[in-house]
Amino acid sequence: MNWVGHYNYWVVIFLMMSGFYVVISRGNMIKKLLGLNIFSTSVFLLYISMGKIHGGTAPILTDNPNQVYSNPLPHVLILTAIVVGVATTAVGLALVVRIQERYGTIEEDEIRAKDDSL
Amino acid sequence: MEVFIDIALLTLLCITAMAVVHIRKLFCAIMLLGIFSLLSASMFVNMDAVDVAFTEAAVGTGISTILLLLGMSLTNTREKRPHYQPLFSLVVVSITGAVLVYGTMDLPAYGDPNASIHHHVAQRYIKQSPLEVGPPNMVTSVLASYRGYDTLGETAVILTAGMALVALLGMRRRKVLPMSSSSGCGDYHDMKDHLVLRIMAKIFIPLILLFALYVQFHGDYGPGGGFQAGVIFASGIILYALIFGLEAAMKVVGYPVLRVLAACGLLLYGGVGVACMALGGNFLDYNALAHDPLHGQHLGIFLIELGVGVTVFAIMVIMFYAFASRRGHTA
Amino acid sequence: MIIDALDIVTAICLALGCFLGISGGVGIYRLPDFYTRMHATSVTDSACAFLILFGLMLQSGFSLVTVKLGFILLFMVLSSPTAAHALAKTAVQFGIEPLLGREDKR
Amino acid sequence: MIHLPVALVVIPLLGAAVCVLFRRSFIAWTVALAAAWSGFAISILIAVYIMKIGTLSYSIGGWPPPWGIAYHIDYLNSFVLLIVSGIAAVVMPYARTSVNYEIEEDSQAYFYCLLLICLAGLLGITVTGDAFNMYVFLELSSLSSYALIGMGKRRRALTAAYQYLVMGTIGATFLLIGIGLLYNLTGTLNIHDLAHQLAVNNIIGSHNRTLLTAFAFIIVGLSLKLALFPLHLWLPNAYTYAPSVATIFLASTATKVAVYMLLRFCFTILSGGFIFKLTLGKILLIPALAAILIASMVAIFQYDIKRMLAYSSVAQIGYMILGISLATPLGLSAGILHLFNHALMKGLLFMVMGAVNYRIGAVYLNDFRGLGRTMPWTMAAFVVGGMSLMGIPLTAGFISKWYLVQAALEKGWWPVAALILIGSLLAVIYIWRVVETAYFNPAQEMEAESSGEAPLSLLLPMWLLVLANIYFGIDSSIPVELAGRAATLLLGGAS
Repeated sequence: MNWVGHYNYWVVIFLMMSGFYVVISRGNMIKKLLGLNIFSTSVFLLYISMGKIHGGTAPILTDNPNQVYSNPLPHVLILTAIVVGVATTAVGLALVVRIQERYGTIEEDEIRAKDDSL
Repeated sequence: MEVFIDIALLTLLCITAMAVVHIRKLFCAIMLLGIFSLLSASMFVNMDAVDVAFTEAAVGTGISTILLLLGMSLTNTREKRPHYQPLFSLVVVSITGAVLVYGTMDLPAYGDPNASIHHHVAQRYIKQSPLEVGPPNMVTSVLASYRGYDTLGETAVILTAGMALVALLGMRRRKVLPMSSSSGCGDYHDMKDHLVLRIMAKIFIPLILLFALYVQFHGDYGPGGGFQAGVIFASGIILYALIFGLEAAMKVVGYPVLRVLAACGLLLYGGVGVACMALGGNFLDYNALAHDPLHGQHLGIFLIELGVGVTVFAIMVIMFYAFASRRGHTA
Repeated sequence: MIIDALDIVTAICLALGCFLGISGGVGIYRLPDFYTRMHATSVTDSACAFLILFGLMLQSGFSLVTVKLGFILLFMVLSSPTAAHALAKTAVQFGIEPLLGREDKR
Repeated sequence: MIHLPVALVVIPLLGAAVCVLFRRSFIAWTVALAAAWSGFAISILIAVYIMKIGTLSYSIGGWPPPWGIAYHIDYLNSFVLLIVSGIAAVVMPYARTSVNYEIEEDSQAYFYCLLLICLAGLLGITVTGDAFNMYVFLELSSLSSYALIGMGKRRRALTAAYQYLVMGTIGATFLLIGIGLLYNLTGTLNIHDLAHQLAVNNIIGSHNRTLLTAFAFIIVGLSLKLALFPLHLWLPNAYTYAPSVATIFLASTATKVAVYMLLRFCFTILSGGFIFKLTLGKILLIPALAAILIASMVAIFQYDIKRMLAYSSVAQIGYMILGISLATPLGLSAGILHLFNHALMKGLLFMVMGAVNYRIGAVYLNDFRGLGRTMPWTMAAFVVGGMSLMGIPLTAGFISKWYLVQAALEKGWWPVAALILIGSLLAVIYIWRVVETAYFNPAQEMEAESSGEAPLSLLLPMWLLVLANIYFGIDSSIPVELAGRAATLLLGGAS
């Protein structure tokens, strides 16, 4: 078991968890979206880490026939996932803006209080 | 050397993430998130994922940050309560993290060329794609041809987001609000007064649009493609809107035009797929588009990248308009 | 000989660029108010980017990469002072007062 | 004929683009109607074909499966396809009147556009044979459903949509992590190839830690999406405050498709549910039983009937997961059958809510007073739907409950069977409250114009589902046959 070889994964897991922590521990809705962003960006890092080969280059054809290329498939998957991420952020933000207009706040506990008081 | 850069970047990423967790000023947190994205883009370059880095830089650092700032300016700039249920969250997070670390125990080491991930499907993409599909950039071949259907889904996701924003926030052309011209509170309408900015924008915007076109049509040979090009083109328009005001930008590219463009991009993509079926191939089987399979692939990839670019451009600008025109709106 | 000379010049450029970059960072951290911080970063930032890019251009020789670096350089030289100018002007409009000669607030 | 599976997804997707292009409410509705009906026709054709031949594959882009994305349709998919497209086909005629009432004229075209995209996403998840493609289409359907829910009139719709967005995104990201780990182990994304590689490289047998983690993440992520008991928090609010049409459509399809994904990952990839039989079944059993009991009890105390039905949905999902966690042919087919029957009855019940909302403007318990007289057809439909929910013989709900009890008894778990019956009893209580109010309480002093039967455009689709509920309660051979075959296929391993 080569422990040193996994440091990259572990740091990425730490990043993921800090994003996840923001999502579940904060009441501010924009802050939660920031957390989601960190969470998903770190998952992207995990995927790309998997595709890396030591001594490889970017998967763009070169003249050298013996060139080692990194795995292009995770890159493609993550390109798609990035788009999904920004789309989710935008929709979430639209909801937050509407919530601010209708409730006058974006703190979850204040919103809950306003809902309960009705 | 690679490892050194790797560790340096990872350290910076950790510091930035912790700062985002702690800072309660949302403005700072959003800017730090932009830095986080930029750092992860550098990390992607270091891990040979140039296309991903390009997209992350354009989206995470560019569009996301702009949208978040706009959204924040419409709401609160400060988080009120720092902690919600810190202990419970910490426990959940630690368990999740521990499970993940446990899961990595049986993974091959980072960068191991013998890992099974590199030996099954990926080998065909690396060895055959220049012969079967054509573009030297393998990411483009996989994205547009082998997994072109995923990219269709991705384009639809973007369209969905745009339409969701329009449905939720509404899209109306408003007259200039009296407050926007008088108050000096960093409202972007004011930037018309900045002579230097205006001149610089006039120099830059054509260059940005030109660069977007380069990225669009050079995606076969280097990093880039429809998605990145769309985002860059949109950022040119957004810059215009920031400097010369929303009204002026809406006169240049109005919302109806964007709506039609967004729909047409997706229709173009789907249309290419349907055309392939009509010509006797499977859905998105570009080989059927021309007599020579390679030509067919080339044509197909060109067209669908164009479709992606157009839709992404239109939706990104629509998103910006949707938030920006919400300013001063009361429910 | 020429290559050696190029390497030396590159090294000097890069080192100087890095130094300027770091000093800008220290400046933004240590200086007291908005305008002095702006001053520290904007000036060093432009020079730092210029030096580093120039050093890299020397290394890349006469190729497409050099042209690309040249474009980046052009972009940086134009955009970075503009951004600094816009920031400063907005700050003035916003009514942020510079801390003039007040030693007590550090 | 060969291209039919692709048409299933592409027609609604391009239809959505056409909706955006024209932006007229009527055109958008026509497009949506045409897309939904053609989708239903195609699913019937596919089902007939599958019953004859067994499986149907289609490689997109002409690339053979492990390299490109391929559709792979067998009994299970075609069954779920029938559910999703069938419900869409029934909802679309209903939508016109209801949407006219609930959504502003300006946004109607976007509503239909998002509804079509949601449909395309759900169908896309169901037909595809590629794990990552499932994620993309899952996000497509989720993103559109966040917006659909957020379009509800009351302001709590916004917070409900936001809550769903956060929990849904966490779920999807967990799924993404799980798929990534699986991909790392095998180097492939195609579901059948994944199963093959895991078996060939002896990863399943060797107690691989990464595999376990991958499945832990996939199951938690999907449980968030399908609202399994402790992770169901988003569901009651989302279903309560969404526009009626969105509630009908999402309640009867979205969670079903998530259950389908769970089945695919747990049984097809882990050939025959290897790990599932050992441990996971028992792990899922507890939340399933808790869902049945606790959610049913919570439902009894709700005064907003839409919310009551939403909690009942959480309980019904418990039944499905219970059937799956038994992991026997009978239990599994009961769970799959319940997907179908639950879609029928919840679709019907939420349609009744939409109709009542159309006439009265709200669906609190008090609003139901005297409705038995003023809206006889609507309330009769509610009674049939309620009976189906309780599991009374001669309705569809009875069939799946019957199989479920049998499956539990077959395993000798009689306490579980008893709990299923108790759950049904609780359903009797909460449905009875509404029936009692509607038929035996005197009508409110109401202004004349707001009372009266719902318009025909709402009644017809509703009664179509009533007939379906009764028909499939009497002659259940078709769904039972399909569900049984799907169950044997899942337990017998891949291909």
